[in-house]
Amino acid sequence: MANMIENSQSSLGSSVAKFLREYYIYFVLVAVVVLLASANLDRFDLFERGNFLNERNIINILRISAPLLVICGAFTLLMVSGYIDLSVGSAMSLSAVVYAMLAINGVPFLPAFLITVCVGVLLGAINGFLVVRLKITPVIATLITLSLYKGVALLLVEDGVSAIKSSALAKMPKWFNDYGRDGTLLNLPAAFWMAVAVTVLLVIVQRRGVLGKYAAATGGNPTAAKLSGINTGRVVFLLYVLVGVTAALAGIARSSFMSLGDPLSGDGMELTTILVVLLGGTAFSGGEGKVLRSFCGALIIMSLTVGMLTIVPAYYQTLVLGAALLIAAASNHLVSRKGTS
Amino acid sequence: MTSVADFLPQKETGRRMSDESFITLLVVGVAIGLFLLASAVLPNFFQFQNLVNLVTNNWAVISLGIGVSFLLVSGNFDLSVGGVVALSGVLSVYFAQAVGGANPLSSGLGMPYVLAIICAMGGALAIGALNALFVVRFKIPSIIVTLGTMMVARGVAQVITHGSQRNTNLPDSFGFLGNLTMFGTSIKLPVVLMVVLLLVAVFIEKKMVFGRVTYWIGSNPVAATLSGINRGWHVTKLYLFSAAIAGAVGILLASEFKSGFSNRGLLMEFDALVIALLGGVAIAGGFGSVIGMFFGAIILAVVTSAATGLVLSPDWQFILKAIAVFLAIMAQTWALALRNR
Amino acid sequence: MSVHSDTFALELDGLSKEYPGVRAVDNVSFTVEKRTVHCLVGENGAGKSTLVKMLTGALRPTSGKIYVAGKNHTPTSPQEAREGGIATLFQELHVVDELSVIENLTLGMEKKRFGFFVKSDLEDRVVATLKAIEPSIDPTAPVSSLSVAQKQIIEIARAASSGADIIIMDEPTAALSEREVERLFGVIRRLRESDVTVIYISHKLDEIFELGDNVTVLRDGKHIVTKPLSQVNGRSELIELMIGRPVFQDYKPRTTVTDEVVLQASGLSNALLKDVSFDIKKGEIVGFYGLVGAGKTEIARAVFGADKYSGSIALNGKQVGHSPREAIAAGIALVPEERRTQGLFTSLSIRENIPVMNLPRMSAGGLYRSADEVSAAQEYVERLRIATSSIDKHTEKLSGGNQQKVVFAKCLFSQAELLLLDEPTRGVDVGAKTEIYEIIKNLADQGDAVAVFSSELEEVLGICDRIFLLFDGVVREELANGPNIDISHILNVVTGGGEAAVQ
Amino acid sequence: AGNDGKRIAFFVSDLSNVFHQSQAAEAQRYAKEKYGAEVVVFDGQADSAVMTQNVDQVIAGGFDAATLHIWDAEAATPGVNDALEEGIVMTSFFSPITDTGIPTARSDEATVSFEMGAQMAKAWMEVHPDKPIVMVQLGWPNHTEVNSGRTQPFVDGVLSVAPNAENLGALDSSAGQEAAKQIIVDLLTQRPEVNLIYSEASNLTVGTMAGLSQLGRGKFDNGKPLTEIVASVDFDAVEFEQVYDANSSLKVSMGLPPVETAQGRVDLIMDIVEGKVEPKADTAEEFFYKAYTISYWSMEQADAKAWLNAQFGG
Ligand SMILES: Nc1ncnc2c1ncn2[C@@H]1O[C@H](COP(=O)(O)OP(=O)(O)OP(=O)(O)O)[C@@H](O)[C@H]1O
Ligand SMILES: Nc1ncnc2c1ncn2[C@@H]1O[C@H](COP(=O)(O)OP(=O)(O)OP(=O)(O)O)[C@@H](O)[C@H]1O
Ligand SMILES: [Mg+2]
Ligand SMILES: [Mg+2]
Repeated sequence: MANMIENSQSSLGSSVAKFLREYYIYFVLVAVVVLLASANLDRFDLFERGNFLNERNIINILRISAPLLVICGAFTLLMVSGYIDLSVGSAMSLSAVVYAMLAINGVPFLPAFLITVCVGVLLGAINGFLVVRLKITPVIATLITLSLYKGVALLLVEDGVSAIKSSALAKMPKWFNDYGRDGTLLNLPAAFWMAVAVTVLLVIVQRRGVLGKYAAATGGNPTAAKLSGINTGRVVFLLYVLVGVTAALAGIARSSFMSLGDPLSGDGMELTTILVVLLGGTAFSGGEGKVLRSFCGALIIMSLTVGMLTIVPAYYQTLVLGAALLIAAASNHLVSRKGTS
Repeated sequence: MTSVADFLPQKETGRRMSDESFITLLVVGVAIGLFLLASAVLPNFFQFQNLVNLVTNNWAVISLGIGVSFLLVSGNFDLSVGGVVALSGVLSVYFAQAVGGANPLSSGLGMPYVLAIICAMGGALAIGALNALFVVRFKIPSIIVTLGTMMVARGVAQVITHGSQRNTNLPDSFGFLGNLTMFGTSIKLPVVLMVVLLLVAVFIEKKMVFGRVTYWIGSNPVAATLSGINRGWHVTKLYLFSAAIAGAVGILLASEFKSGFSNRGLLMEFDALVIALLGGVAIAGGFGSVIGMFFGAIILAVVTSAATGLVLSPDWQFILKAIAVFLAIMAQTWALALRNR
Repeated sequence: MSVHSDTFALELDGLSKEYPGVRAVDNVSFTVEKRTVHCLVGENGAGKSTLVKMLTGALRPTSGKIYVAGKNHTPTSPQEAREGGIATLFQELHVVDELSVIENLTLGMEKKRFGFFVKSDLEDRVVATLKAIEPSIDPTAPVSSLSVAQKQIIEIARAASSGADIIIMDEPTAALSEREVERLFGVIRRLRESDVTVIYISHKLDEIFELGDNVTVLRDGKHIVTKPLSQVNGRSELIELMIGRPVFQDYKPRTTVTDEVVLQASGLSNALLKDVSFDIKKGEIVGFYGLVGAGKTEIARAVFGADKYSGSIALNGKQVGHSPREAIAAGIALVPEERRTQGLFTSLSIRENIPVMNLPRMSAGGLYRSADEVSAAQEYVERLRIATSSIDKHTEKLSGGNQQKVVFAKCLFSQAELLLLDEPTRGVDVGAKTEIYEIIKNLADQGDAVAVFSSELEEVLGICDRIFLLFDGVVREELANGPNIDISHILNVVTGGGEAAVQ
Repeated sequence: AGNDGKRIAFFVSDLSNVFHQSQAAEAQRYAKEKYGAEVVVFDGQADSAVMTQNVDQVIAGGFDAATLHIWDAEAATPGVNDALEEGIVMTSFFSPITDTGIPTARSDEATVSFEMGAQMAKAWMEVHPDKPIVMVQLGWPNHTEVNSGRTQPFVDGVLSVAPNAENLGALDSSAGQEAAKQIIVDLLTQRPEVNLIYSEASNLTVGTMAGLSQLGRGKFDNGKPLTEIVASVDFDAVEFEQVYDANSSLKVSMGLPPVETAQGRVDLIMDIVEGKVEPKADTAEEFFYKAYTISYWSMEQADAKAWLNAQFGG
């Protein structure tokens, strides 16, 4: 009965901690939005053009967030399984270039889209192969492919030109830009809704899906997972492919938003993604993490970067984001430790 | 097999080269092999000057690699070094710049150079202390913490330089340290310092209790604590050590180019990580050596140097680097597997 | 090729496993009859776990064949073994702390369609099994909040409810208390009635006799004998088979106990302990006995400064600081409860493991003396008779018992005057046990003080001069050991009864 | 909305570049002083995606006018059109946003690059007619604007004087000073014959010269080339010393005038506001902002000094 008492005592404290740990990220998001909305109030009214809460501004933010939003979910699952993919940025760039090449050479939307997704599958599979089959440390393996994919992306674009784009010879078709820019539902482009769809799917996968639970098991205790008859290799491989696919979707979103295929457009994406996933409270050690929280983390980062543009000079961004990450991590971990100790 | 007799002969025969020395030797072999290969393929590659360049071109990242390797061995990341390089460099300039320049970026605090350096080091160590505080006290995963402090450090540098650089209104003494050539050769002070630092590090790692403790902590933190090792304090020292190196590197680079550039050392933290892993340091901790890291750096240097000699376009440079790293890593895993089969 | 009748649940034919330096399993052949409890015994390093790992596909045999119900069975992964109808409970803990109890119980056995889980009776089944062994565990609790013992129970429940025809248990009771062992045996017997064959590995010979139908003895990787336990006459024969020499371990009153107090602990209290006070005398061996969660480990860790506590601890009259470092400096050493996670540096060699608790002895002015390290390692490998091909062997490659000896060597090297031993012989075979007991006695005879924290009554009664009985974080009673000590009274007290006995 | 005076969004491709840094600063000063307007600087962070995103912020951010600096025109086109619909004054700097028809302040970098190339080739052949010209460029090989404004015309300039000069090509130095230095050291160790170097940004030139000096090169013999001649971009106070030092091999640099440019960009906006210039035309109106050839051979030191003071102050 000692245990009963002990459990009941801790459960009271930990339930509070659990609540905070579960929802703090949403509070942070609200706080950030309120802060940014009130920052310019001396000059603009709440929903007027120029204020953060202006419809146009919100649309812009969500629109340009699409690539990050579509990646971060799958990336979270991968990190939950204890692995990481530093090549997402390059994979995104390469997909963007491929997609643009297809489009500018007259391939219609759907085939171009599907082919690019297949490319994503391939890129993810290569990562999976290096990590699972050849047993290369994930960090190294994906740094290799980071370099490789980037190289190929640059190779596809002729020298002396920065991107695949309309020129005297060939013009980008109109639909190319629409997917990433033109409002469909609620004035938001298809690319954004794609991100939402992917996230919803992944949330379900994490709640009820085999991949969700097995990812947690693999990240939490690989040997245990193996000995329970889980093919952790396949789990990890699938997750890499999943990330590859979302990277391709991100590439499509980015290239259609800019109506060109830029072989550098994904640079630094890996860091941003890691940033938002960690901000969402995913443990790097694996085992813990929630897709939806990362989604929120992404919104926070994008709101900050865009929202601050008109408030402080751009060169404050890095500092603010870094501080945000540290504070989030600190509060999150302090809370969760109170819960368990 | 449990009879005492079995052990008597093994006093002599039982010793076996550790996997560590084995890997290190292998990395050295790969590095030399690559150099010879490049020499065979490229006309002017095989010359002493070129060999020297491999080291002189990489003194900065190798120096950073020392701190990073020690931390990796202890089971901790340090991604902050790149940011610290920028910060300390910018600070040293800002402190040394004369007051009352024409525009904000040309007027600093006008300290004497020596004082400026000391204060800049203070800034670097502050970041190291921050790392230690979050990792040791708050028990937050080092990767999150150092990613955050990296951004904070670079962020501060960017704020001080308005996202650009400070390079005017500097005392003549400023360029002294970074450009001081030694022993009548073209080799500069920073390179010599790097070599000295490397030797000291090897000594600490192999011959001193401090080095041993680092391995114990990395191999099993809990057991280390229960064996009476003061883990927190040791890791704290490691972070300060790493930050100090990064600080010195930043100051020397700033001196060499007579400018404090907020984007200096961008992604250097990853280069440092890569050369360490390439040199056989285990990302899980408890395994690896500084010598390995050094030759890991040489491997990359050979590739870069060859690519430059061939005037390769970026795309092929990236692809070549990917292939080289891949082969180097495969050689390791494969050889180790062969050995412990 | 011979015909393999399916009257046998399992048949091994010339099975071997080689590691560089060792033949862990050496041409082993025997058969296991259906619906029996087949016990597997042998010294540390005899090859039991290795054998199990091959049966379950965790390891690939170097040579030899395995037949399950007459059919050739060569699993390349635990998965295949499971599909082949073999479930296993491995020697080391294998639970996922990040998942809940129920998620752990069902892990890998869920019903799924299109990559999503579908409801099935599985949950109810596993929960039922769990309740049968340990009702107090909440299925929805996160596993990270459970104790070692409770985690072990989770694993047992999982194996038992896997619906396999053959269930292998490698030292399942190592961390369990009598109470839980009894419940476990109930479950095993029920399994046997429902046509399941159980292969049972343990160093606790009483369990073997209580539970087993047949027994197979391994020694140094070789098969010694397989026969019905009814034909084995008593522990002594079994032990002789295992190690080829008899062992006796019954308590003889020791003469070296002084009455000068070394350790004085008073009023220790924390999450689990309630006002615990006791003293340990020079040259004395005291025992702390209680069920799981009674507070043994807690006391050990408190004295060692590894856990927070209120109250005072004094060594030779001097207060001891609240950290392992200060404790070691003061002359206290601890052999922790879980060797792999708390005691060993598994990625390092035996040589590198031994010196860590006494750096001053290994270094001068920060300089490390590697030569001394080698000689020290060789000395202790001999002294504790650690079975290894080289002092440079990574400790993860040692068998359970030999790993324990290495941890022991670490502590002895620290030259402490008070040794705290938490479950010192958990998963250690009889041969090694007696050796360890000898070592303990010698230490005491040389004037050191030793505290043994154990959930094995036999062990406590075997070597301790004084015994503290614990229940629910309280020291219920203190007894002097002796020939006519009342065992039933002890069991009564540690299970919460015997209020009268409390002063 | 309680403030008079216009809000101007002032785009620069990369604030870490000295030239852009100072033109941004000047724009803020000048606009406030002359028009009481507030200038907000948008840093493109050398990232095409960021630049494109920022275009949309012109509308959302409640600006009255913007002068863009975009690398990929077509990416910005939709955003610009939206802004025009909102009645925002849009202008472009550096590269025209075709199919929007907004006025553009263009550079004539190409002319300067060409001239520098020609001058260097000439200077080299005078002293070393025997040594054939081997040239290399350090910069952004895959960057459309850099390629068309600097790399290519420079090569043409050299070839116009020395038709059979060898061009090794452009090397990627986007990583900055350290990269430039490493490249110079490695390249010139293996290709010592290189003698015309175009380092396409001032901070790269710092690395280039450091690398040269490490190899014991980078010198002139009072006005006479010894081992190589170096050209740079973004002439500034630091480069002034070297260009007019008869013993340094850095001899020419493209002078981009921050003050002139900043004022020109702000004025153009105001001209539109005051109706002097059409907000948009079928074929975009182009206004050339000048880039100067600061050259040891073709510009007096005093003039250079004066130019420096005018453009950078002190
Ligand atoms: N990975 C390995 N590499 C080399 N040798 C090994 C490895 N694993 C086990 N061994 C050796 O194989 C032998 C048998 O080990 P095993 O764990 O099967 O013994 P065991 O009977 O389970 O002992 P215990 O009862 O202590 O668990 C031991 O001598 C051990 O040193
Ligand atoms: N039934 C239980 N319920 C909750 N926590 C428990 C339980 N049993 C043990 N623990 C925790 O696990 C740790 C180890 O148990 P503890 O040391 O108290 O008991 P013990 O007598 O050492 O048992 P053992 O060492 O055999 O596990 C302690 O921190 C204790 O709080
Ligand atoms: Mg075993
Ligand atoms: Mg215990």
